[in-house]
Amino acid sequence: MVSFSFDFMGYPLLLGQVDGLSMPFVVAFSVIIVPALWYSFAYHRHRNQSIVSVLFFLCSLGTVTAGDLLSFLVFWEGMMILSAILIAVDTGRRDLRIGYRYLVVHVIAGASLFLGVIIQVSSTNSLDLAGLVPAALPFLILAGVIKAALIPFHFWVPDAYGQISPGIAVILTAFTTKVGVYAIARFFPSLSGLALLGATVAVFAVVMALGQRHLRRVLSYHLIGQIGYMVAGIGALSDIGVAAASLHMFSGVMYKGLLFMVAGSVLYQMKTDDVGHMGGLIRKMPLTFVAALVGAASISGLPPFNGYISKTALKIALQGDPVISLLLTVAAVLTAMSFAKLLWDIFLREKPQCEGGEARESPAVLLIPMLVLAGICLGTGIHYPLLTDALVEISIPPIYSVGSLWESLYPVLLGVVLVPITAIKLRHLARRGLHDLDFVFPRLIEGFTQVGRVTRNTLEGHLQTQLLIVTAFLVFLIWMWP
Amino acid sequence: MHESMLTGILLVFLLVTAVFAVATRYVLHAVLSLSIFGILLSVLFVMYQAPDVAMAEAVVGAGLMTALFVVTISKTTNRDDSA
Amino acid sequence: MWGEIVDFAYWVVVGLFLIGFFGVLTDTNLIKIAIGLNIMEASLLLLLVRLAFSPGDSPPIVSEGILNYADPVPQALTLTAIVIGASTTALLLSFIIKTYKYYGSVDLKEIRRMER
Amino acid sequence: MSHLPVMIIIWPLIFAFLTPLVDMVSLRYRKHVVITFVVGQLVLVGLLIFGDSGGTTYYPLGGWAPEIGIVMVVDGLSRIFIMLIAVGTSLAMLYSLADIPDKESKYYVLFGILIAGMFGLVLTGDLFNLYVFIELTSLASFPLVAIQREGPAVRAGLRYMIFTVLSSLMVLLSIILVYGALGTLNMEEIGRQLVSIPHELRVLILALWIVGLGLKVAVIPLHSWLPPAHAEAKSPVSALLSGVLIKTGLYMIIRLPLLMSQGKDEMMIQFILINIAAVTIIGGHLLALGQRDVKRVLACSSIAHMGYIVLGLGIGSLLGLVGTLFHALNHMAMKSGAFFSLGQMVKDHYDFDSVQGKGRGAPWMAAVFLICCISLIGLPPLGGFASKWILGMAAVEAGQPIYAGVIALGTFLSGLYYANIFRILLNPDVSVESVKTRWLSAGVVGVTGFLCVVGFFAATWITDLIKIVAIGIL
Amino acid sequence: MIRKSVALVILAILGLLVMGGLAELPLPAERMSESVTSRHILSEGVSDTGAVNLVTAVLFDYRGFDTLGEATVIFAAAAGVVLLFFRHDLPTSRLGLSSLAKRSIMVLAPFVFVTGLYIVMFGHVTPGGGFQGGVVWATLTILLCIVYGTAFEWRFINTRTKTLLESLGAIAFILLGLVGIYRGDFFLSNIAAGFRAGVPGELTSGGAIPLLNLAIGLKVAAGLALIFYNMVKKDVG
Repeated sequence: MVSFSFDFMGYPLLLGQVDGLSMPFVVAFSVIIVPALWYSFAYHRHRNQSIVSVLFFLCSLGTVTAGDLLSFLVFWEGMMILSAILIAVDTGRRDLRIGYRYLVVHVIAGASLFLGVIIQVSSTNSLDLAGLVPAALPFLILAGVIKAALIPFHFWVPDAYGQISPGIAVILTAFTTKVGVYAIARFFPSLSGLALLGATVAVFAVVMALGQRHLRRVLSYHLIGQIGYMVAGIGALSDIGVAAASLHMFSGVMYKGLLFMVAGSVLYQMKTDDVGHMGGLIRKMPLTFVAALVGAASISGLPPFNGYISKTALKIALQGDPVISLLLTVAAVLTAMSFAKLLWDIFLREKPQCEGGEARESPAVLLIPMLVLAGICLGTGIHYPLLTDALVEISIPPIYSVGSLWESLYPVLLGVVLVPITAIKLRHLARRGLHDLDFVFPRLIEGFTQVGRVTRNTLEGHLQTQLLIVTAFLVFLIWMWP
Repeated sequence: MHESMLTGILLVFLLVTAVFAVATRYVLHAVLSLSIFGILLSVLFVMYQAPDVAMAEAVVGAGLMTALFVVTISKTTNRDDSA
Repeated sequence: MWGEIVDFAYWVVVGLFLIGFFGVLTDTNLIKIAIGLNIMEASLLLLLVRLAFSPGDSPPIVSEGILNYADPVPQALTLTAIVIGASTTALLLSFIIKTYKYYGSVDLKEIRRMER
Repeated sequence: MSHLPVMIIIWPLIFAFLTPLVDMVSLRYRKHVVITFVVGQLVLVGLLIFGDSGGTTYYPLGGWAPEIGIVMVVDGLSRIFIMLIAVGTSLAMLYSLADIPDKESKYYVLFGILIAGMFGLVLTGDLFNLYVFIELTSLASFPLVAIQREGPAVRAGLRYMIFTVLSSLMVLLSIILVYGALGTLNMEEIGRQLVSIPHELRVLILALWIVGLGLKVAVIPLHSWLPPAHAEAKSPVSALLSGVLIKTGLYMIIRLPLLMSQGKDEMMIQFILINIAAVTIIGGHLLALGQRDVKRVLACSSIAHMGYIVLGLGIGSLLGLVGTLFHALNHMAMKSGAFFSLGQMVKDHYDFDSVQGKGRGAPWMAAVFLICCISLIGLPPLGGFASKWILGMAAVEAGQPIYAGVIALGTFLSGLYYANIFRILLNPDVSVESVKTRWLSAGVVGVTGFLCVVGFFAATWITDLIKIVAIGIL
Repeated sequence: MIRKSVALVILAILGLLVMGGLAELPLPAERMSESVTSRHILSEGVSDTGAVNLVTAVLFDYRGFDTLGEATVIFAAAAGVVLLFFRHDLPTSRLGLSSLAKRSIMVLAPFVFVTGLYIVMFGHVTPGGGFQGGVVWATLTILLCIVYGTAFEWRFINTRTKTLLESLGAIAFILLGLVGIYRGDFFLSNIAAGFRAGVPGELTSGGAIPLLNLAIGLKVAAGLALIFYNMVKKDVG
């Protein structure tokens, strides 16, 4: 990795520092960018959009390989600006309000990181990443939690990724939240309660996913769920916890990218995102179905795929506390259930009156990146030393032993079996739709604008009232002078 | 002794004209009172041994300012009420 | 704090300053505000000239046989201040005429209502 | 003995006095006269700043000794402000060549006088001469604000004038009291003897200085003239006022109250300044959040940024002063860039409804506007971040992390309303015809964009330069 | 109504505080005795500048830069007023006052002009100077405006000559200042730059001061006349 230092106001900036923790992130980002960029360019044919996507990729690489706090902050906020531009220039959709809300959330993260870095640097007078000062910790935690979309601050993921066009979603989902996980892993892995938080996020997200009608919102919630897994991994007390989490991050990037591409092609054909109106696409789009199947299998942790590898690694890391592993198994069951339902609704179910009539197989140029990613998921699953040794050097007992095979199979079987039993309830739930606390954030922005309007009315009053305020200020100044 | 008495009287008149200029409702009366104020101030400067300043204040304060104020008043009252 | 109050003139200076300031703060007629500002400036001129004078001085025109003169420097400053005050008032008055042309009134309350 | 300090002031005056004569001949020569003036000004300023060594040089006017006549002082602090004024005014002058119709000859006269006044303010070493130049800059800027000659512009100019005349009265009263107490008008002499003035009088003088000059810098309780004035003026004028004129007020706050007070007074002044700055930052941003007019948003954000600048003074440490001066330079570049590019995108009405989608009409101008706004928010790859970084560091090192929190809150709030402006400017639903920009104004806008970027990447070099100056001052 | 009472209270407190400050001012005589500036000017004023009237000496020599700044203030005010009333010249065709007034003014006008000239030229000897004389000339033009109506005044001294006079006066001031630099001394140097001091009390004494006075007189007269004319003329715009 090119590593050079650039002096900024007396502090040396070290760029391109790859160490144990950032190696998996760098590899994951470099692997996913090729199919993602191909898919995004093929989808939109918009040259500027791809240039900004490449810049965005470079920025996220810079963040992950930043050797010191200041360049980390610079690339972090550079990523934010570029992603905002990417959403703003998104030709697929007409509404800029999404970009506005997305930017505001990340400006909060950026501002709190700025404050944390300043307190850290001025108290330790050095820019290195280790050795966090307790005073700066809360601000770094806030920035990491917002970026990684953990519980209280997760609403921007379904809001943004649920509505932007797939070409951009593929790019953004791969990098933004993963950098958040990197920040958590880098700055406060040993935070107490992190594992519990991760597990609850995993369960909460999957429950919400079950209640959604739109394909992309379901996938967004699953994205949050997977982040929950990773955070649980980081929080695990055992030494291989962080390694297992980055392993899961690597596989997560792969199959999440694949699933979003599938959603994109389905949307491309069906022009709608609502699962209720789809059905019987297996005949029209067989190859896309294969890709969807691989994706679903990987995310639920079925044996031959990379999901299984990272989930088993996580189980080993989390042997210490039974509560967390129980929660994760529940999440696994629900994930399997949700994806089984999805596959059934979209591809296998015969829905005569749905307008899937003129849907054709997605064009070759979209299929290639999907199949490449499916191949990667399968390949790294089977030849798992590629992952466990080359990437993160953790020694774990043989993956394909009978015990661990059964360990991951029974939640999936349970999930698949549950689908027909709770079919009616699920359909009712899907029709009503589970509303997340999406309303909180627009209300927040509206609140600030309201405060602004009130300040404006008070501070821009009648000319002579302002003159009176000036005189009163002068009198106050002279009077209270010690 | 007599001129410090005179300055005292002038100062009092100064205050009176200033209060009248601010208090009165009619702008024209205020402007006239302002020009008297200017002349009184100019005489006061003479009493304070500052002839140059007195001359300047007389010409500018009493002459020019009053002219400008009267012009402003004439231009800011709509034609129907004045001749 | 009060020591010996040097002369009644200082009281008049402060009085004029306050009267002018009161006019500026409370009068809604723009011309009255201009008059108030003028009175405030005049009070400062009076203070400057009063600082230059001490009893028994003669005007700062050098002539034989006179020992103590009034201080010429504050008087020069006063001259400059008078002319600056005049030009500021001239510009203020032309602004008032222009405001009348667009808002048809010289009263701050009506202008505010017009603007709404 | 170089006559540069005087020539820098005389040069704009000559331009101002000659313009009416040149216009009597014909209006065609306007472009040539202006360009020669700008080139001449930059040459003179370059010679002064980079010509001789650092240190303080004196230039006695009329040959009289400092305590008798007027003397001009050129030290590190005034060099920085001379550079700021020269760059800001040259850009605004070139921009107004394209923006202001040529028949407005008095506009250029007033512009020249305003420049001379600002240079005089920064160079003079005499207190009453400082007052004359304050009066000069104010009188020249009132009509410039009302140049559009419609209702709101004249009303804004009137409001601006009443506030500034009041501030000049306060400054004049303080100068009279200083002369009455010390008998001298030379600023260095006053700096030494100010402590000897009895307590009650000294407090009155310092308070009058803070409020009088605070009115010029538009900190919160004294700010309400700024939004209408900077919003109703034409783009070059609002860029000049927001970018440069407010900074001369800042220079005077450094030169008069801060440098002349010692011990307990200086502590008190820093306490006042730092609290006013915090209120101004938050209040300014909230004010901008509540506006319905793009230029008023930019004007209110100027108030907030003056809060940042005064915050550096309030902190009082060396790093704080470096942050203040660096942010003053940065803000000039960012704010002028924002006003210039906005002026190219939108020609007349700036309220939110009539500005919908105009950004897509001039894509390059929208790009520079984006750069300037990102720099104004304080995001990394641009200059605004660098100076906010220094201010944050200074605040925390001085043991007051709460003010670094205020800076971060400011970044968040400004992110809110600038993102909102972009949502409106790039609104895809409105069909907009593309606007042609002349090469001169495009060049000026380009330069400001470049200055924003330089602010970050050349930050190390600039801050070292400022540090040498700041050490000389404290 | 509440604003009046609140203003009264605040201004009363302000008055007390300012009075407290003023009370601590030293006596003028005591301040003058130990202030270097006024002591020097009072003792060597005449020998330094050759002018008897020390106020004019201070205004045009010791603090000549102030006067340049302040002359520019008038220039700026005039330019500002012209900018505000920027419409092509349209003099009101008012007929002016009765013929009696016109006749008497015609007799009086030359004497007012000469008085103004006297005030300007003898500024360094008797109380007076560029400013006061210039303003007297300005009031003369105002008088003509009122008595003969602006149409006459427009033809008699039209705005072009006024602008010309104003600019020439200002440039003359700067040129006199540059002579100081040309002669190797500093800007606005008077005697040191080779102007003859002459016998104090004479018209020709005081080196460049009379010339500066004349320049300022022309400038102030033209500037204020311009201001008045623009404010009076019928505003079509």
